[in-house]
Amino acid sequence: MAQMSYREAVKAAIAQEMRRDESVVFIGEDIAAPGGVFKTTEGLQAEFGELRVRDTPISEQAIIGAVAGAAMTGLRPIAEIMFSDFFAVCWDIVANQIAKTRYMTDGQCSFPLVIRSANGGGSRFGAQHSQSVENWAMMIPGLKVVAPSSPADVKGLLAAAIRDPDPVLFFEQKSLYGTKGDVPEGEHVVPLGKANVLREGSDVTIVALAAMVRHAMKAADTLQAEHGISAEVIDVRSLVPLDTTTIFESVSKTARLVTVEENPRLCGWGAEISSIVAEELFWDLEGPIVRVTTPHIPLPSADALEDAVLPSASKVVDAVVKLAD
Amino acid sequence: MAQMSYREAVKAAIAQEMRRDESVVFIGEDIAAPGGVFKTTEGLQAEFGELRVRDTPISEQAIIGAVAGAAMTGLRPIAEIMFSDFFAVCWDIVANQIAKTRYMTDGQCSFPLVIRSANGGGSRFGAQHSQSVENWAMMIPGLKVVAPSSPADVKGLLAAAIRDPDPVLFFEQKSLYGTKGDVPEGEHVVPLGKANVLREGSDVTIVALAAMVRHAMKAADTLQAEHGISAEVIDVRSLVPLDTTTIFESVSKTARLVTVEENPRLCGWGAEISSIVAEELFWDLEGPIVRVTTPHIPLPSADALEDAVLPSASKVVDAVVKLAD
Amino acid sequence: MSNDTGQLMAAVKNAKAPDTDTRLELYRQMQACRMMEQRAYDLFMQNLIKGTSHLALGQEAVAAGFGVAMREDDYTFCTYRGHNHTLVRGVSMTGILGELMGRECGLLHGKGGSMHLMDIEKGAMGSYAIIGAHMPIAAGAAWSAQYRKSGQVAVCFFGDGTTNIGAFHEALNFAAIWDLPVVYVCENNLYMEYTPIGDVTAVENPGADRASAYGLEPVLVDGNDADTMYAVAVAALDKARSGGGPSLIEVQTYRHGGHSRADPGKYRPDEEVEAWKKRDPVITYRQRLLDEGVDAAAIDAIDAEQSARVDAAEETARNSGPPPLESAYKELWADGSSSWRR
Amino acid sequence: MSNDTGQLMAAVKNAKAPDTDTRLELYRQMQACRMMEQRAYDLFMQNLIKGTSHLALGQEAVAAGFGVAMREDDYTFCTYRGHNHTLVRGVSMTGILGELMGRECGLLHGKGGSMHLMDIEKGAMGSYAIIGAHMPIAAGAAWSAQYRKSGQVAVCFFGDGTTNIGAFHEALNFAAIWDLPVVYVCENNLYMEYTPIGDVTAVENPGADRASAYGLEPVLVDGNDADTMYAVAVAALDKARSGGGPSLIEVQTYRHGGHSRADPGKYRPDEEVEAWKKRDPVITYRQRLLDEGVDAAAIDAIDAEQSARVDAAEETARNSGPPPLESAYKELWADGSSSWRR
Ligand SMILES: Cc1ncc(C[n+]2csc(CCOP(=O)(O)OP(=O)(O)O)c2C)c(N)n1
Ligand SMILES: Cc1ncc(C[n+]2csc(CCOP(=O)(O)OP(=O)(O)O)c2C)c(N)n1
Ligand SMILES: [Mg+2]
Ligand SMILES: [Mg+2]
Repeated sequence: MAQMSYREAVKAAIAQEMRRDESVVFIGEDIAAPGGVFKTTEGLQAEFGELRVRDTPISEQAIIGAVAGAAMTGLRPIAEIMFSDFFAVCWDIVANQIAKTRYMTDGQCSFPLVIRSANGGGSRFGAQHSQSVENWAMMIPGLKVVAPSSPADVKGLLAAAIRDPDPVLFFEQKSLYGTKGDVPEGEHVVPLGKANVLREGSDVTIVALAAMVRHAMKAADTLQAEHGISAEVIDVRSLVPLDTTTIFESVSKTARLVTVEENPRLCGWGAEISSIVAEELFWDLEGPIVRVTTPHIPLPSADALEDAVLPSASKVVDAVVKLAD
Repeated sequence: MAQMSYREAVKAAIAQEMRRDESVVFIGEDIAAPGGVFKTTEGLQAEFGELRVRDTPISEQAIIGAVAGAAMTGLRPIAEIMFSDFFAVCWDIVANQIAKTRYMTDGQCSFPLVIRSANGGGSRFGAQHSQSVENWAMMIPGLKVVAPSSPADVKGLLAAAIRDPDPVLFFEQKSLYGTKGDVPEGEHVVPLGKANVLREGSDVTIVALAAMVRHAMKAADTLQAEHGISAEVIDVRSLVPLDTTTIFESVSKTARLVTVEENPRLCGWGAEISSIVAEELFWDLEGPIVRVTTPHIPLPSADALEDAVLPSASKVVDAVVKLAD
Repeated sequence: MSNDTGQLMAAVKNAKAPDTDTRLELYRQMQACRMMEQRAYDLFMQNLIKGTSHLALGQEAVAAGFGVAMREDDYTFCTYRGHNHTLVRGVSMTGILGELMGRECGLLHGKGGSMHLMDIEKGAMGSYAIIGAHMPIAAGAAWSAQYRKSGQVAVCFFGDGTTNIGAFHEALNFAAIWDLPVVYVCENNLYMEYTPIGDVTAVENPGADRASAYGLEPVLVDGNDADTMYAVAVAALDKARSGGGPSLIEVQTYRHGGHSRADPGKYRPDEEVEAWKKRDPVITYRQRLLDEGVDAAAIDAIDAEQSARVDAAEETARNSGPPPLESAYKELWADGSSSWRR
Repeated sequence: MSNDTGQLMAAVKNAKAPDTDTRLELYRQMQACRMMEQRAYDLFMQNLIKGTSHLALGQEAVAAGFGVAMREDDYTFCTYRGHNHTLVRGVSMTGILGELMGRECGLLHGKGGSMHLMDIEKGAMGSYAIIGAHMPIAAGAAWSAQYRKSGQVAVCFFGDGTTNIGAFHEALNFAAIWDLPVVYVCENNLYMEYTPIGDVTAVENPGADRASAYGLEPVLVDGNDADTMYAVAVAALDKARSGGGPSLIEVQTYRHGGHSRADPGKYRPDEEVEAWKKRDPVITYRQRLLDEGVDAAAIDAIDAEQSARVDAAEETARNSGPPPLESAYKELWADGSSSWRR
């Protein structure tokens, strides 16, 4: 095991895959010579050269169009969209072209590409640089959607995403870039579509994603210590494919479900999981399904306000305690 | 009452509001001289002149940017996005600018604008001209979202949307344009945020929107006639604001909920309603919450395939019967 | 627009007429397009084609000129008005008509429809129905060819109206700075749907007058002349293949019918329609070949051959059934499924 | 780029120096910007400003030239690098610094932050943080002014890097065809973030070399010269106000610091930074005024006055508390609430 930051794991995954496969190329704004505005890609151009790691203009439609065209014709490109909020300026090519073309052509072509992006709040960047937009991606048929919570998963899931024959939107949580963790030495690949049971428990299942996972884990500690409630914590990791098997196993056991989402409330991924459980596992439930989300508002930028509105461990504790009452 | 088509009701609403308010202006592609590709706006330019009803280039970002800037500075503009799929080419201005600016500036400015768009499938137009994207809009804090099912509601809700001080995305279901119905004579305005109980029933609540409403109504007939099941049918009409009061009243009575959505499954509006009910009305439920949706796929274009995948009355009947078992 | 005619305009000016085989091939492709599109129109009228469809009757010389000039492994990217561009790559006519009719024999087995034809084996990389989107995608295919050193060129067709959308601008700048082997062909048919292009465009020639914004040569040619189209195609393909980077070519042409099935095209002055019909690319080219001494029998043979081809394609498509319903649930993912859960 | 200098370039060439009052006002505005931005930098270093911030140190002449030339009811649209453009409209400095610090006294009560300053009462119509978006929005405000016959003009500032995004293209075409009273000002500071603009742009002058694509005059002027900026602003505002339609003005300037707080700007050659610092718009203008006989005392008084103003603004902002938490749940809708349900 090596200690590595979430940020370093991004580079490690890309380097691992570029070394083994010449067809992997990587483009984006300020990702090459400058090494990325979040310093996630430093040194890649030095190692892999100017043809494989290239800076682009501020032309998100061109960037995403370019990786789409390249993926259709034999490459395995990676694109960076600097902040996930900027998916909005190239959403047509993501959601209408890349996601649909394989289906529309009944499988004539694939899009083995990855779009990485810095997602989420907590950095006081204001409403246009802080969104959690994993639900934007989840709602589009034809996109795979991954959001890791630890350096090991960044490396393993990003490697798997690059190898995947389908388009993957890979959400890196910007508030986690500085966090560290153990990452297995040598080649490391974590299959997509497998949720991770991070903590076993018997009274309630807490399902979380990305930055919310640490809140869920902390809440579970508090619940155990202060309320005698045994919480099982599941890191969903991948919204599409969604590992309903693991979630169902847990909820069948605990009979209670709480989801913790960073996205604003309406049509968040927690709503989908809630609706699946309410439909397919209803008779196993012994209480309401509770969602902890950012309220349905844009994110304010002042630190005091941003902290007040984002989900937190204590909000999760409150929700679970209320549910257990 | 006057008989009017869904298509004609669009024009009637715009004309009604343009007559009473000089600040209402209307722009879009082929909406003025040509009267719209769906013939929804014929005659408006003739009545209101070239300055109030204007054709634009194929520049959706410019169109939406223009109505945003106009709304901030004293007008009440209406824009047409020809097919709702094309929201993807201007999503930044809709979701990041229009939706967030009032909040970010703590209320310094409003966006009293309406963006109308032809939404939904059933016309064999293929995957890029058939989407139901009302959930794209619902998930963005700061947008109001309306989708009428009848000519009367088209007129009344569109008029209300034009008068509303906030940005409203108004989804016209293209498969309904040719349908006819009674519309009250004279000024007609239907408040936003009020669901419509179209049929009372006691055994199950069916919640539907836009084109799905007629499937729900037909299913309710069949359920009564063939299965002795009494279904209450609610036309949600407005996703934001969402009339949870009306839905809750119904579900408290029937104890069973089925949602019928045209959007593809994941993160559809039905998921949100399901999750709200599973959280707040759990103890009133006597069975699973069932969602009938288009599967999580793009829409195929061949008539046989498109008909097979879209929700239908018989799929709703099946879902309810299974639930009642 | 600069007065400098540059490399492509010079090539067009100096081009000799192609040899007779090439000219007959240009005629064959145009006639194939013409007859297929006319048949598509008839099938609509019989309600055998549902939904919508955008015919390119009158614009055949553009597709043919490029189709004949392109290398087999080059890439074509086109729009909803892309039946011709697809056909000239050697794609099955049965597959095209079958797709329009939503039949199992369709190129995409009914899952795409009229606006989304693709035959990737033939380099027909898809027809895109949202304005502008395919322009950066074509740049991406060209980038891939450049990276793989394959010598392939991507050709991307689009309309005059498309020059006003953001993706046009991003794609051209991107292609220019990376010297990508891509040829952008703006088919100026004077209208974006029902609106005259001049009403919504700040310059007179929507493609040519913007080339300099990307450091490119302004190119404006007669899109109804198959010889010209062939010459400009050869020059632009050569330039791209030899590392000379992208081109933006505006061609002037006209669609004989309305924008789409729903449109009778009444907003166009009669004289305008008449004038352009006199410049019908198929009829005028036929006459030119005859005038310049090409054997009438050879031309007649092409007419007969293509007429039979269309009949056969229609016949096969009519006899093909609807696609199996299971196919609606297939091929979202590379594993062949559409499952979103594990 | 055409050689024709046209109306705006002619106006700049023929402009006389403004009168002394105007020049002192230009200097005052530049000094206010300079001191405020420097203070913002210091407050960062003390961790009193969180998140990010994009300073425009070195680019003061652009904001000042327009600020002084604009009518009170004209509209300004700017970017995340918009503190100066906002300030010169007469906006409270306390409100700006308070907003950067996330305090209750902030212009937006902490809900927007450094990238989103707005003071609609002053015509400061917002700072937009996603590249390009404000360009069509500015066109919209200009359209509204045109429709209301108010005589207002919208001025929209953006960077060199912004000329490569789709919204730039759509906004300019749109403004041109409707003859909208909007002035687009491209501040070419040589870099888009850390990347030299020449590496990612197909033309040398990203704004001026593209004007002709919209039928506009190419305009390229010295953005570090307040007199020039004032002259071009007056000319473009006049043109717009009198129905002459939009302008696209490229100004050459330089930011003294990095792109944002996180960036030390090391990718820039030392000589380049040095050369541009010699052309510091505030210092050189001060010297010019002295050289041309303006009273030194008047200039010193401005320095002292602005220095006191910044101190006072900082003091007030420091003493202002965090915004009340309830405000996070307010003002999503015009009714003041953020409720999505009934
Ligand atoms: C983004 C987007 N906006 C609008 C449309 C609707 N639309 C389809 S074709 C068309 C006109 C295109 O005109 P042009 O580019 O000249 O091509 P032509 O149809 O003449 O071949 C429009 C507006 C679309 N498909 N995509
Ligand atoms: C659509 C979009 N893409 C990328 C960014 C990230 N970004 C912020 S500023 C910037 C550089 C802008 O350069 P320029 O337009 O020259 O303005 P300057 O910062 O030099 O004033 C970039 C790429 C963004 N905010 N929006
Ligand atoms: Mg056209
Ligand atoms: Mg710059």
